[in-house]
Amino acid sequence: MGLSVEYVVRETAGNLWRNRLMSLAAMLTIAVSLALVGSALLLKQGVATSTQAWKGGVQLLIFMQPNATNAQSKAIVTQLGTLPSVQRYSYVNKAVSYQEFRRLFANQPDLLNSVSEAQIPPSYRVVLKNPSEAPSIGQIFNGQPGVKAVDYNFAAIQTLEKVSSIAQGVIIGLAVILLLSATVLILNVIRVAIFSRRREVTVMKLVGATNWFIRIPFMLEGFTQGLVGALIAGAAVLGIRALFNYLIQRFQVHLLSGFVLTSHDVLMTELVVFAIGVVVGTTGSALAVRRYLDV
Amino acid sequence: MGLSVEYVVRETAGNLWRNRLMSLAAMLTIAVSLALVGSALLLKQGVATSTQAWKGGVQLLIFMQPNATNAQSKAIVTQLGTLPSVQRYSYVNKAVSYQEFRRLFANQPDLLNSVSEAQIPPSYRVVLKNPSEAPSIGQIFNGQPGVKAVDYNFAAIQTLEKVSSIAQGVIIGLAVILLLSATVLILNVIRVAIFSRRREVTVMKLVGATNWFIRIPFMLEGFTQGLVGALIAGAAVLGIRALFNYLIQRFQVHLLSGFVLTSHDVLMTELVVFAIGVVVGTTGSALAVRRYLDV
Amino acid sequence: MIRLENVYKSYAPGQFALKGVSLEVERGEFVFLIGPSGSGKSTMLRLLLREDIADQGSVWVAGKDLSKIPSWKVPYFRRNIGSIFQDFRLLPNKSAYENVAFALEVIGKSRKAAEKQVPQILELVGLADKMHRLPNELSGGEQQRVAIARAFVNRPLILLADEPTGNLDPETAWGVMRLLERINRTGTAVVMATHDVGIVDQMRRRVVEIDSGAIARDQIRGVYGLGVHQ
Amino acid sequence: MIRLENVYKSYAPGQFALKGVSLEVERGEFVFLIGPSGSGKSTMLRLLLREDIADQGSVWVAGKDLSKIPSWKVPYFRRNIGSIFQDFRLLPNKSAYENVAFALEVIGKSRKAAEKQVPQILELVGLADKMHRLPNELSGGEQQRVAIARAFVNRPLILLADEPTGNLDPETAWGVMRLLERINRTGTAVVMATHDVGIVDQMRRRVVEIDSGAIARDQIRGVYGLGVHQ
Ligand SMILES: Nc1ncnc2c1ncn2[C@@H]1O[C@H](COP(=O)(O)OP(=O)(O)OP(=O)(O)O)[C@@H](O)[C@H]1O
Ligand SMILES: Nc1ncnc2c1ncn2[C@@H]1O[C@H](COP(=O)(O)OP(=O)(O)OP(=O)(O)O)[C@@H](O)[C@H]1O
Ligand SMILES: [Mg+2]
Ligand SMILES: [Mg+2]
Repeated sequence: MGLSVEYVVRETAGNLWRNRLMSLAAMLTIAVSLALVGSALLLKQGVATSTQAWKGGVQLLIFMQPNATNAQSKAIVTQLGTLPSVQRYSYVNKAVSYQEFRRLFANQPDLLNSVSEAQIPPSYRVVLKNPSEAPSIGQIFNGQPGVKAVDYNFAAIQTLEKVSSIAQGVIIGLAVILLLSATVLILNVIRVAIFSRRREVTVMKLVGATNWFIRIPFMLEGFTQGLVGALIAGAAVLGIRALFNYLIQRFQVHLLSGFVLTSHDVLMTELVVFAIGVVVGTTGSALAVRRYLDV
Repeated sequence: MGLSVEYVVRETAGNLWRNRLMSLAAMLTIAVSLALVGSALLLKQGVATSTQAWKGGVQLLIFMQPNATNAQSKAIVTQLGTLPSVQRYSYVNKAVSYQEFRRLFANQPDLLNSVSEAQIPPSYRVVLKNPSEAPSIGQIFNGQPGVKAVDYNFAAIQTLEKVSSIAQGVIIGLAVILLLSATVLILNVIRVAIFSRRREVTVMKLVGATNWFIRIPFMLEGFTQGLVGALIAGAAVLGIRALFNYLIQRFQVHLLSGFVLTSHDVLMTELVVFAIGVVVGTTGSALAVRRYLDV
Repeated sequence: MIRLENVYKSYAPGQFALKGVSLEVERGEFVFLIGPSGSGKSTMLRLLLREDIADQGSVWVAGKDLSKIPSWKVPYFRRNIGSIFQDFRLLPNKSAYENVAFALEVIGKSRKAAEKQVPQILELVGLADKMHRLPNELSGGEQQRVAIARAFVNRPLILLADEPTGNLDPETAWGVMRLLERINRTGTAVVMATHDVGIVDQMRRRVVEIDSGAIARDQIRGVYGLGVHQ
Repeated sequence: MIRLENVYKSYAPGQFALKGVSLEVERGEFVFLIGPSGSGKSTMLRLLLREDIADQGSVWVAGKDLSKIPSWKVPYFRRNIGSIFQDFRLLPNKSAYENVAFALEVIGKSRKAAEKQVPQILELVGLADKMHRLPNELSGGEQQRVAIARAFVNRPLILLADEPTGNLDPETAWGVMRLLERINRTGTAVVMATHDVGIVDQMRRRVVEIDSGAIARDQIRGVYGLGVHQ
């Protein structure tokens, strides 16, 4: 069908340039919406890691000394068994703790490398009948022989989780609205492009240009807008990751210390962002070509 | 110039309906961007209230008993004067504390009403040379006669403040991008409207319609889109306020307890949102009319 | 009614569409504007309608110096002038009645005034029975009659027509010409640009020929010209 | 070359733009299509270009039954047919050369092929010296010549023309007619819809008259008709 690369590139670039203001608006809207999608995904993944340890209603963590004796452990177990407020508890050995530690502190490599498996304490995870008793029960174990530390500050964690899930919902909601807007926006950019080139299209049809020859530059225009929007959003996602890391290191907040974004998470997020961008761009232009291009 | 209300309403509504998909996209983009603007403003105002007490580098708050004796106060002052880690300190009397209390707990009327000025403790605000010493200095005063409580958990507050200010920056940045997109979007909706009615426009000019007669329905179309977007965003702002209140009451987090949104704050936010919406709508359509309507 | 004095108009530097045109048209006259393609006929009509302004010289229409009326007054000026074109310029989604009524509506006439005037004028152009048809349900000649009704509904002093029969077959064209003649007889001056040799030759009205932007001939009861057929 | 057999076509239910048209045009013929406005001339040309499909009956063009070619093959079919229109349909921001070259480019011809063919064809239509002018720097007749050059650059078997002289003054129109005649002499069949009495009467070619969608007359070496001038 004689669709030379030079022709397609020239036409697409020409269309984009002619409607540069609109194209820019479309790209920016896509970029913003995809950046929101990316943030929500990163937030979800990060919070998922940081709250993993506290899933299942655990309200109390008792960390043993790495070198605690069997007798010391036994004393703890006995106490846990007899206390009426304890609903259930589980023991986490060194190996599992170490794995968890590596995941939780993946973004602090210095710390990771300075600690070996042997140094990691085993721990007990305790589920209480009444979460508000956590501090008083915590006091009982704090300072007992073999116990290194007791952590019962989980109300904040749960808040974090709840706030984060609401935030994710809101962000995704906004992003979906914006993505729909972006699709319509692209649809319209292409519609204007088709409109402003209807003379050319008439002539092309007159002299026997194939339908795809006429359509492809318009389709590619939408595709390009989606892609550029996704590229900007992709850069933004990296920026957001850096921002998270900065906040964690700068403030060393307890709540955020487990907030880890692995390269894998970031890669997946980028892929999702790109896929959506391209889909939005192509859908918008395909709709415009279908509805407004009479070939 | 004979511009009857009926004519203007009919034309504007007709235009909006003809391009309903595009109009909807424009309205939604405006709504989302203004909702972001609104959230950022609410966040700013709320955090400003909740962190007001900790401005000026205060790292330690010593609350006295409401009925502490002069001698007890004097003992504290002497200690503060001699401790080398204390850089400076200030005394806040009952009246000022009560004012502050009212502001900080404005969203908990039950609490407000149950506490009278007499019950409010005076307090000392302490600035340390080295913030990390806050806990150890705090221990010194904790439990001394006449001291009711010592609060030195400000690292989190500062994080909150910092995170909030970064969040505000990001949100406002996104909102500005989206507002620009929305302006271009409206510009384009009106452009398409002008395009699809160019026959009418030609005929109108032919038979001697005044320029404003031709322009006003298009201008009003953009204005309406801006306004509807702003209305949606206005509702969203109320929703966000409710969400904040829900979160604060549901989780009673220490960090958020001072997070107050007064009716005045909300009203100001709504006004800003409406003003921006109308400006964006009118600007977009004015640009389109200028550039694409040949009258 | 119309007076051009030494009018120049160029669209591109150095290329004049009109160069030094002077012309006077009295109340109630009927003038054919002829000349080869690109000679400047449409340009002249555009100047008379104040769609453009002359570069030099003055253009007086209906007692007004067109270079002097401020642009916001142009619409009011245009209400004194009817104009028709080769492509009719009807609104395709409005009936004949609505097309004419639209012209009244946009200049602020009441709906009631329209209800009185529109049927009258459609009667005049012979379309009383086809009032509610859409343009594409009318023949070309009938569409042009609707356009004439619209141009004439305000009883303008002047009617400008740019090749009003260009799209019509000879028989239909004659129908339109007879209507224009009738309108002319009511005292409205008609200036009509055309290529139609047959019409010009048979009507025997004043003929103004433009060539390359200048008036080449101005003849009372003229004909199209000689040596045209081959 | 062209064969219509009992062709019906309606745009709105019950209203036929063509009703029962049968017509045959041989290779190298020159046919005028005449008839009043709205009689169906343009509709017939649209069917021949496969811009529309007949409701009933069959349309054969260049050896193909047009109701049978799939829509993706239509562009390839159109490359055998040149078409020109009253409004020229040139691209205003491209020069004469570029307008013709564009037609070659969109059907996948190389730039080099264009560099060879375009000057040749512009020479043929007598525009070798105005090759690089934009359409609005050309007269109407010259613009129509560019359009003819574009239609003819692929040496089509058939040339369809819908009122190609409708916008031109008589002299310029004759220039275009002479060019079409010359193209016809190279063996290309020409079908031309027109209202121009002078041209039809002087050319004395085959005349097919349509009235209300049916063929009213088919005459070899015909004239426009009688009783037209009033
Ligand atoms: N909008 C424009 N921009 C640039 N040049 C123009 C414009 N309109 C007309 N011209 C040029 O001005 C000259 C006169 O054009 P005009 O349309 O007045 O001629 P005309 O006598 O009406 O011709 P026709 O018989 O083809 O309608 C031509 O050379 C034309 O190319
Ligand atoms: N796209 C269309 N939709 C509806 N009706 C149409 C359409 N095109 C043409 N018609 C109708 O079909 C009939 C024939 O129209 P056509 O354009 O073929 O006539 P024509 O002979 O070319 O007339 P003219 O001399 O005015 O060009 C007319 O009644 C017209 O109103
Ligand atoms: Mg003209
Ligand atoms: Mg036709």
